[in-house]
Amino acid sequence: MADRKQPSKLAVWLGVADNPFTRQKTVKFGDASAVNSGRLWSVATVAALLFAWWAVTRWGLLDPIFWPPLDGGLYPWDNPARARPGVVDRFASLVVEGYRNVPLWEHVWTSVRRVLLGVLCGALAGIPLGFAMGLNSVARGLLDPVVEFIRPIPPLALIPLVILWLGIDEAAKTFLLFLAALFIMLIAARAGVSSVRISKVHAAYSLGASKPQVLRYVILPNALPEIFTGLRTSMGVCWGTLVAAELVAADQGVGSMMMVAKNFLQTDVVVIGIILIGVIGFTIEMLMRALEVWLIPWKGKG
Amino acid sequence: MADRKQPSKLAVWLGVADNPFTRQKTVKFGDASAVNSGRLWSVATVAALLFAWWAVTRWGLLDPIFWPPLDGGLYPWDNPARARPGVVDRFASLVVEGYRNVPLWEHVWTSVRRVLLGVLCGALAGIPLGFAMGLNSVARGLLDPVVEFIRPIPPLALIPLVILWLGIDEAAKTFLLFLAALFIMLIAARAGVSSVRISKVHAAYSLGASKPQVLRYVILPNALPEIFTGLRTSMGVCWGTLVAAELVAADQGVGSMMMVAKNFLQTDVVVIGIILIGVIGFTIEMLMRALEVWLIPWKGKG
Amino acid sequence: LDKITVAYFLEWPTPNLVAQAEKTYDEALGVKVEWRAFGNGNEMSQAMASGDVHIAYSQGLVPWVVAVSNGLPLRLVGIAAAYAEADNCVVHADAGITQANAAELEGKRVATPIGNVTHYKLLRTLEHLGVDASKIDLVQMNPPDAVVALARGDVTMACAFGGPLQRLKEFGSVLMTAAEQEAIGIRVFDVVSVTEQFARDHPALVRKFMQVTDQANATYAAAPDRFNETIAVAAGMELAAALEFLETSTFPSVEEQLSAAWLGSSVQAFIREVAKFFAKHGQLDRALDSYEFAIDTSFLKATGP
Amino acid sequence: MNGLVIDDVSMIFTLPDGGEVHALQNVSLHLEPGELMAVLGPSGCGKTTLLNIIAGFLAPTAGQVHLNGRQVTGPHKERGMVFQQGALFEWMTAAENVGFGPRMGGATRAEIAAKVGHLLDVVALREFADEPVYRLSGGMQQRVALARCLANDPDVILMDEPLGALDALTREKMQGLVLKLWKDTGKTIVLITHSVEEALFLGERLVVMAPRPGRIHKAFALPFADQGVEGDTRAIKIQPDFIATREEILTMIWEMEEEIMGGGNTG
Amino acid sequence: MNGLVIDDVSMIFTLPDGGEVHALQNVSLHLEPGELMAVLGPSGCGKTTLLNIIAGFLAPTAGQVHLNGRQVTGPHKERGMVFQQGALFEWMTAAENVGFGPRMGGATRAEIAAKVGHLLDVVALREFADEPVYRLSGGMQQRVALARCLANDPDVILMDEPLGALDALTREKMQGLVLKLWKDTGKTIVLITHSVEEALFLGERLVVMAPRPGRIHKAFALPFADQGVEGDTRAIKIQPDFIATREEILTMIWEMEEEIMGGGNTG
Ligand SMILES: Nc1ncnc2c1ncn2[C@@H]1O[C@H](COP(=O)(O)OP(=O)(O)OP(=O)(O)O)[C@@H](O)[C@H]1O
Ligand SMILES: Nc1ncnc2c1ncn2[C@@H]1O[C@H](COP(=O)(O)OP(=O)(O)OP(=O)(O)O)[C@@H](O)[C@H]1O
Ligand SMILES: [Mg+2]
Ligand SMILES: [Mg+2]
Repeated sequence: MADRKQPSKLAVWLGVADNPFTRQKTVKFGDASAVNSGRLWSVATVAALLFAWWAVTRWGLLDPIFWPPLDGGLYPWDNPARARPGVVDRFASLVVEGYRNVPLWEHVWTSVRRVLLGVLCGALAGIPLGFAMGLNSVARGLLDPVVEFIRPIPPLALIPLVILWLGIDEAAKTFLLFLAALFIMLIAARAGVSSVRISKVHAAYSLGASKPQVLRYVILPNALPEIFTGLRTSMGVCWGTLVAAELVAADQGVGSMMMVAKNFLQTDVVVIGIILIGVIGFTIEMLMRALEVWLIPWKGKG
Repeated sequence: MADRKQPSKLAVWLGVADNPFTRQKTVKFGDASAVNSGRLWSVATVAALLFAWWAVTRWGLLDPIFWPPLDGGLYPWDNPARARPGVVDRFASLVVEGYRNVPLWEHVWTSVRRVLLGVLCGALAGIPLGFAMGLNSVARGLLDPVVEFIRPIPPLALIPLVILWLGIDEAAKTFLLFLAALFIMLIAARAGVSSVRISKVHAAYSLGASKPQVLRYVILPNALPEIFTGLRTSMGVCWGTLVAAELVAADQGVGSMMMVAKNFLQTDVVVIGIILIGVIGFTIEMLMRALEVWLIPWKGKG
Repeated sequence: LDKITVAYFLEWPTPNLVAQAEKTYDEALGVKVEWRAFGNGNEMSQAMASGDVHIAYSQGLVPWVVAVSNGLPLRLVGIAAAYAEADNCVVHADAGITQANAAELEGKRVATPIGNVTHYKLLRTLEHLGVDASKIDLVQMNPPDAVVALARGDVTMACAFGGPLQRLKEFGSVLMTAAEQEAIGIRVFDVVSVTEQFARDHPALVRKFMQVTDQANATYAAAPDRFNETIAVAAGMELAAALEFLETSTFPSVEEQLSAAWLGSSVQAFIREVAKFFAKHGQLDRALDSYEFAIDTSFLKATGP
Repeated sequence: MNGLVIDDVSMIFTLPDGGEVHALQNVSLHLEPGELMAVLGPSGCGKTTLLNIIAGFLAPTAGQVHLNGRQVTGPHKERGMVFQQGALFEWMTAAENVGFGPRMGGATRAEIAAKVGHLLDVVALREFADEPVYRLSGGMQQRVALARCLANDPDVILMDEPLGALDALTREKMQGLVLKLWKDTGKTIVLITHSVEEALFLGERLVVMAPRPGRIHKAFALPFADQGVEGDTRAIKIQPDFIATREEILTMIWEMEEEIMGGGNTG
Repeated sequence: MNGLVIDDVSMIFTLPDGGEVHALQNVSLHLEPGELMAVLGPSGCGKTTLLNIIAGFLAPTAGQVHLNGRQVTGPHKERGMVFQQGALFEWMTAAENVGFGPRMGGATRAEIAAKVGHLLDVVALREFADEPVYRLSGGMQQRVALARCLANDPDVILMDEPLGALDALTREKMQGLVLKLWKDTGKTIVLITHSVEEALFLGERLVVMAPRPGRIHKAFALPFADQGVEGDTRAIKIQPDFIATREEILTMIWEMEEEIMGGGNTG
């Protein structure tokens, strides 16, 4: 009990030793903050999965149609017709040669650009509308039915109509992503207005602020954390809607690439696409979290 | 200022008169709780939209391919080739005769059943896993990479693989919906564990509770509000994923109906599908909210 | 106008892919020609309705009929390809179903792209074989997905066109050969369609498009071996598979298209038949009395050799 | 009439179910400029409602409030507010919070800087000027709130349990500060508190309210506030007078509670 | 050795950045069975840490705690806790909360019902037995918390600012209840409070702690708790003795704060 030896940083990071915060606690079951990261197990999981992937193809346990081999060279099946390049080789060739004459980075950038544009449009429209709904009864009345009834409609359901209306170009894709972001941003902005502690608004008025000043200096900054959470959510949702949006007419983008590859049963490209989407989605999320800490340090401290 | 006359209930409901709560407030701009419902405007919006729908087809302002007429009888275009049954008639025929030999209610029920099943499976797997992650460092370590990396992958991106693995039967659709619900439920359950005020857990241990008892009598009920919010969210998300899931092989279900109708350019059926999806989504949301008030009256009162 | 958009299919090796790859179209038309891949002909119709796509090369006849019956302003300006062999239904090898016991399909699940030529062929075949189509569990699947479904045994029979059909044949055999189908009057061909407005505003471009296509067909016919490789790559197919398609398909010349066998009269009659058939099966709300108004052979006629 | 005049103010809240809450009934008060009035009373007796009406956030169902002859119809910078907690703008630094009023009023940067510097000195927070307020302790935050309110030089300062969230010791120190500011600035102050001691110590006048309907139960004139400025805070609190009045009021509230609300409901 | 023995306990928290906080340094205390010890001290002096160690939620970096000869290594029902607020189970009724301990211990329904009924009587909440606790007022909730703790008949009751969230009057009433329960049940009680008055009034012994490092600054033996049970609560609080001790302690803390933490940091 009197053990004052500090565990190494690595051990704490891996979650095999208690960290400074948890080590003194005797009650850990039920105290989520006292549960170690267990990152050793994460590392083990990832390693085991990679090994399994390598092993099943090495010993030909899985039909490459269902899951592509990690390394084609390791893949001496008796039926050479079914031999595949392997995900690693394929990835290299995607990076170097591209897919359907479009470099991989361009597919990625096209997709990311679409998501950013969609979220941006959604925010530009949704934030003022959400504010209006939180501040004004006419705006609330006008927008309420739209929000309540159109919101539950998944963007994918609108694809047939969107193709008819906007065609197959960027406009259609941006519109779908815009719709996905719009309601999230609108509701976030509206919640942001509602979350203002009324005493802050009262204080501002008592200090002589006018309505526009209250909006600018009190409501807006107060709503920023919610708006940011909205941005983060809509990034995630738009990233999820992207594949649907790129279904419209396959040209560029990670989603399109996967859809085309699927048609050719190029499971390896599909899997690369999935991994790419996962990694990019994860990266976006992490960036947004970092940005939030940096931009809105006062979050949750009102 | 001394006006004690009570506004009528209708006026308050419509948002044309201040309700008992807001009428005494002088500061309304910035006080979201003092903003009237403005429901008169909602009613007006809906009426205006319906009228516009009727009008554009009545006077032939919109090509029925882009938007179907409300009432085909009102649609005496010069080109009889373009006459349409009208959404109202079509809806009647869908109800009476069904679509592709399947009654409309069966399409609807199929879709709802799939969503319910997906959410159920997601909850059955996600809640224990989320609890495990909140309570145990090994579980947290094992599941963390899965949660962090697989979560950002939209279910739609998995469709090619899911068809390969699970085919086109219910299993594939349920799996997609299951995946959509799983992570939401898992994160909700985990957040539920983290949200337990540590003093409640400490109190339980001090009262002699064992670990299973703490889990059963403290952590579980305490996590219920979060779990319920998770259920509500996953219902919404699954409903959004449904159309994607029913893309896999359109046979029955509202999403399938829309996908087939799209191929025959039956915009009226597509629009009916969209409206149905909106209405059902809205209904589910309302039911869940009511259920929440009923089942978890203590929510937010800890 | 600085760019026109043409819809086409992947895994659909037509001779004009050479012209597409070598940018012959761009040169001849004097504008940038953008080729966009689609999953089925109905999606082409929708995109044309929005105005984003001007020309659909090799749109199935049925999607065209569906579009025109629904009032979409599309004009049929030529025949792209006839490919009876490249569009068919394959019964899973384990099902043991042949024409003789085709009625056993009732109650089973069959995949087809709905509202396409394939769908039409399927329904006609079933009718011929005395199978009640309404008792079949018909699911909408685009060809690539259908391959997986049949391979896994999720469907008893799968219908598809193009490259995926060849893959389907790995897992079973066709229910009825193309020759047998033609014998009962089922024709399978794709058309070249353009939007009415494009035809009206840019007749010269349409004419040149047809011209380049015709030349590409002719050049290919003269020396197929020289181009097979290019076509296979452009279509995203294995050489052997592309060859099979090319060898069994015909790409009628302008003169042939204008003859009685095609747009002279027989296509028009066939179109009415298709429309009536779908109307009878309840897929189309109504068949038009005539589709002549949507067929415009003036561009073909203006295509001098 | 100069000063703050509360004239026969009644406030009836209508509940959503149609019921009514008589939050205030015929409350009349008159504060001369420079008076400090403490308001005391059990939970739910309408203290906050009264303050909100004076501040202009609520319109009374009957009666009016006048400040220096002008009727109160809405918030105005002539009436400053200090809330219990959480009314600071956490996205601003201490200095920005203090300078908020002048900035809204269109003062120049230099004016604002001078005023803010002076006020931060008054509340002894100069060195924390550029800290975001969420990094300050509860007591420091309330000092910022005081300074922010003073920055606009209001005629009346309304305080709703301004020290309620502070721990006992910090609270005692803050009481001294409030008293000092009152003496130095000569503002009219209405101070709501739950603490009898605080009310006695700070109040020049003390109003005890009773609930259901909210009304003025008894009013006192007190001597302690005047002494507080010179002497040690604690010296006053042990005076027999102070203790006796404290007991009288405590007994009064205690009995009022038991009589009106019954024992079980309030413990 | 009988009773609660805190033997040279030190607690050093290691911060994520590698820094260390000496939350407790060589704290030794001995409570005989049935003693009531009040612990007082400025914010951050380690009061909660000490209580958590006694309760067994934290393992000290050095030293041990023994209760009736057995070393404390984790929570146990022999040591009951009453928290400031929010530790009731809001999904249960008042009766279910009170009956939680016996139920976990496997008592029969009848036993539980009898015990709960008795304890709800003790805290005068019989009629609210079937109310969900979130519908009860703050004071009633704390009475439920007291009853819940007593239901397990612990040897020691640990209270961390149990009355801190109550308003002044309710608080005063609750002090009487705590005192009465202590006398009636003869439990050993450790009570942490911020209020000097409360510490004086309730404590048989009073420990004043000082921060950085957290340590025992001074200990008093007090006479007031014994009187409280018979007489009126308020009668004691105006005794000159009471007031003098109060002043002594207040001055001590005040000075301790200024000396250790500097003026600006604590206001
Ligand atoms: N907006 C409102 N709608 C309905 N009733 C209200 C409203 N605001 C206050 N009340 C009621 O009016 C009465 C007085 O409330 P008020 O907040 O003024 O009391 P208070 O004296 O400030 O109490 P506390 O000491 O708890 O702050 C209470 O019964 C309260 O429930
Ligand atoms: N888990 C922890 N990790 C790091 N430091 C901690 C931890 N818990 C407490 N501390 C520090 O230990 C010191 C004592 O904290 P403790 O909560 O015991 O004080 P306290 O006397 O209860 O204060 P208060 O009166 O504010 O409740 C403080 O400086 C605190 O910041
Ligand atoms: Mg109040
Ligand atoms: Mg503490």
